[in-house]
Amino acid sequence: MTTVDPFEDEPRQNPDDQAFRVDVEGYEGPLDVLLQLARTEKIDLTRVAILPLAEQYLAFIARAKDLKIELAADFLVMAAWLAWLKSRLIAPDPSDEGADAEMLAEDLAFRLRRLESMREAAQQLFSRPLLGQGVFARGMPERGTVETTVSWRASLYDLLNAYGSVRQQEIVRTMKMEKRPVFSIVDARQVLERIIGSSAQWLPLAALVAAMPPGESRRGALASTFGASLEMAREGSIRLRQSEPFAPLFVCRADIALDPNTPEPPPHTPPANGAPDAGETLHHG
Amino acid sequence: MAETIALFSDEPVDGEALRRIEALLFACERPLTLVDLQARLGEDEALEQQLRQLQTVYANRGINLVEVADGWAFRTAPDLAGLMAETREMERKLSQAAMETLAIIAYHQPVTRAEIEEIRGVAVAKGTLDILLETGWVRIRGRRRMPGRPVTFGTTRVFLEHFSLSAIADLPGLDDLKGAGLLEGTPPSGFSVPLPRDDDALDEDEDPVDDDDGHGGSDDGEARPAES
Amino acid sequence: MAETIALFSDEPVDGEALRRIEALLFACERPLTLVDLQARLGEDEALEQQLRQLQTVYANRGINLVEVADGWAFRTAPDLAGLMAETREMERKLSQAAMETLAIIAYHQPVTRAEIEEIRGVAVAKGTLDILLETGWVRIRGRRRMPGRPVTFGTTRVFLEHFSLSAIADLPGLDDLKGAGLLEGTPPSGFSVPLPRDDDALDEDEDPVDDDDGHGGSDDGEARPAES
Repeated sequence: MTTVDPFEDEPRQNPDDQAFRVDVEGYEGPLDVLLQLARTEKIDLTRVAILPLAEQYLAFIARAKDLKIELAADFLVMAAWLAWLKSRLIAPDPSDEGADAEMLAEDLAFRLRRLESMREAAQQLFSRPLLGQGVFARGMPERGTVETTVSWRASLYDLLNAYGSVRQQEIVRTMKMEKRPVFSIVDARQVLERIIGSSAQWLPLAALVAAMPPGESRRGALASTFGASLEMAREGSIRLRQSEPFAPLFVCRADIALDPNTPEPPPHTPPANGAPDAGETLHHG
Repeated sequence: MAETIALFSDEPVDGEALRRIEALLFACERPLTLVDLQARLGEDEALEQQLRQLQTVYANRGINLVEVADGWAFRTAPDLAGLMAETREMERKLSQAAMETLAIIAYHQPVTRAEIEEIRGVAVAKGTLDILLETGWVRIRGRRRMPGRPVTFGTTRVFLEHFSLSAIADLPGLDDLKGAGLLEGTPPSGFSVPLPRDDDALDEDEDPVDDDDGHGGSDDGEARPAES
Repeated sequence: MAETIALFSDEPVDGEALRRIEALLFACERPLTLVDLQARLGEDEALEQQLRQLQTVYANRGINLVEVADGWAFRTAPDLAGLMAETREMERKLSQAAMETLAIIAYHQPVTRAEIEEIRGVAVAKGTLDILLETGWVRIRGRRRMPGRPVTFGTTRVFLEHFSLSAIADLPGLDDLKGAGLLEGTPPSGFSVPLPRDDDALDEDEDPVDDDDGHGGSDDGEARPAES
């Protein structure tokens, strides 16, 4: 009986029989019809009074048939079932369990009572003081001010990570300084010009390198000093002398180098301790 | 008629506490539960007693303190409803079928559509349940653990609030129906008496509505927090 | 304190009228003028007196009946406004700058703003220190005994609690930081991670924050010492 619901769907068209259609449209299924019949016929559902009710229902269906009204299947199923129930109630078949029919009748009565109780419950529910109908809530609810308290979130890892990143900068900064050996040829030339210009003798290049400002890479200073001296020699402002390969280089102002009175640079004596001299380092550089 | 302002009996009264409760409940249009109140007022064992005292103070007034939807709220006295014509909301006109279905859901919850249909003896139009879900009075609770895994319906706090019910156990006539065995299954089966419950705990034979079954928005309207 | 429930004086009281006024004012979503009230209650010369009586009833209550610009309305008693205030917790994350500053304070305390800036290599915004003081993790310890007398910062017990440190000395040292990959490369000579201490004893070169300097121990950016 759960499959069709003609009265909740589109109203059925029965143009021939206006009166009955109006009559029938109030019903929602066979249980509804039975309940309405019980009410109008004042049949007490608390007792097993299914027999008269079944008769009323069958009469109702018969009338609908007379009026050639197409009834939904579940109305007819109920009619057939009630007809069977009626016959069993009137003349119990001793072969089958007569009690069965009474139980089924009680079952039907229960269903009707239950449906009726829910109808009454619905009525009671909707006759309560409904909010917005019978009772009213505050019309102007007052919203409190919203205070936002901030809770700060930070984990120990965040903290250490932050500290690490701060101190890391220090480490990186220091390493960059080590990588900054820039002592340019221009710088070296300025120093060379000053020293050589004021000197009236041959000077070992190593000594000149040593005279370069401290704090720079020695190797870089050597390269720059050598480069600057080659440049100056090419311009003719100084002379360079090396007695043999890998011997120390000597530098002298051009005019003084040409002066026969100028003492010659000392002869080369290979260092016994193997310490690198200027020339050797140059080849490596 | 000074008696409209009810006085306390001899029991001790913490006037300041009553003021605070009064202010909180008055400010909110929705019921506040004990938990809501305690969240604002701090734990106080006397809270429930104080609520009763306040209820007494307002007993004969134009505004009453009522227990509704598992909480407390101020509402106008029902006898003054006629005065409120202008404030009255547009009434939702529910069909007889929808009202009946609502009653069945309220008294028989958790209940499946098939069970509703069995009680009504007629199919429940899809639209009827949709309308009830839309009112916010009915929610989908879960699924019955049985073939087809049909969804189960139940009522919401909004339902309790709308019908001025303090709890689902306050449904009118509930005890009588229970006594008459009308909340049971069909009698020959002889099951024990189930009582309607609208709490969120699922029945033994109920499953939660899965996410994957596409019935999203299952619990709409359900259990909105008491404070807005 | 039963007097919070005010009673009427000897003047005659029409309790029923008060009930009706009360209910109307409660349920209406806007204040009601005398004209509004009369439109709903019918003409009554006593209306204004009744409103005053009702006002007396509610005078010491959690809600008061007040006359506002456009009529009469119930309002929460002003002294209970705090009760309505809803506190919402908002979680916020510290900015990278604030985290770094906090870390420097934790490790190098007691430390002045200038010293923080020297370690970070960038200026520390005043707002950053304000936020750190607001978190409750950082406090002003004292003043460095040097020109300008800059305030010194340190961490608090709350700091230890938040970061689950049993003592400030539990902060990991250089080797631990390197081991955790938080410091990379070869630190230059002289690079060290201090072993922090946060006790209240002032350092030799620290003075207490004076009362007489009128700055209430704020970090007011005052006396930023010459940078090293």
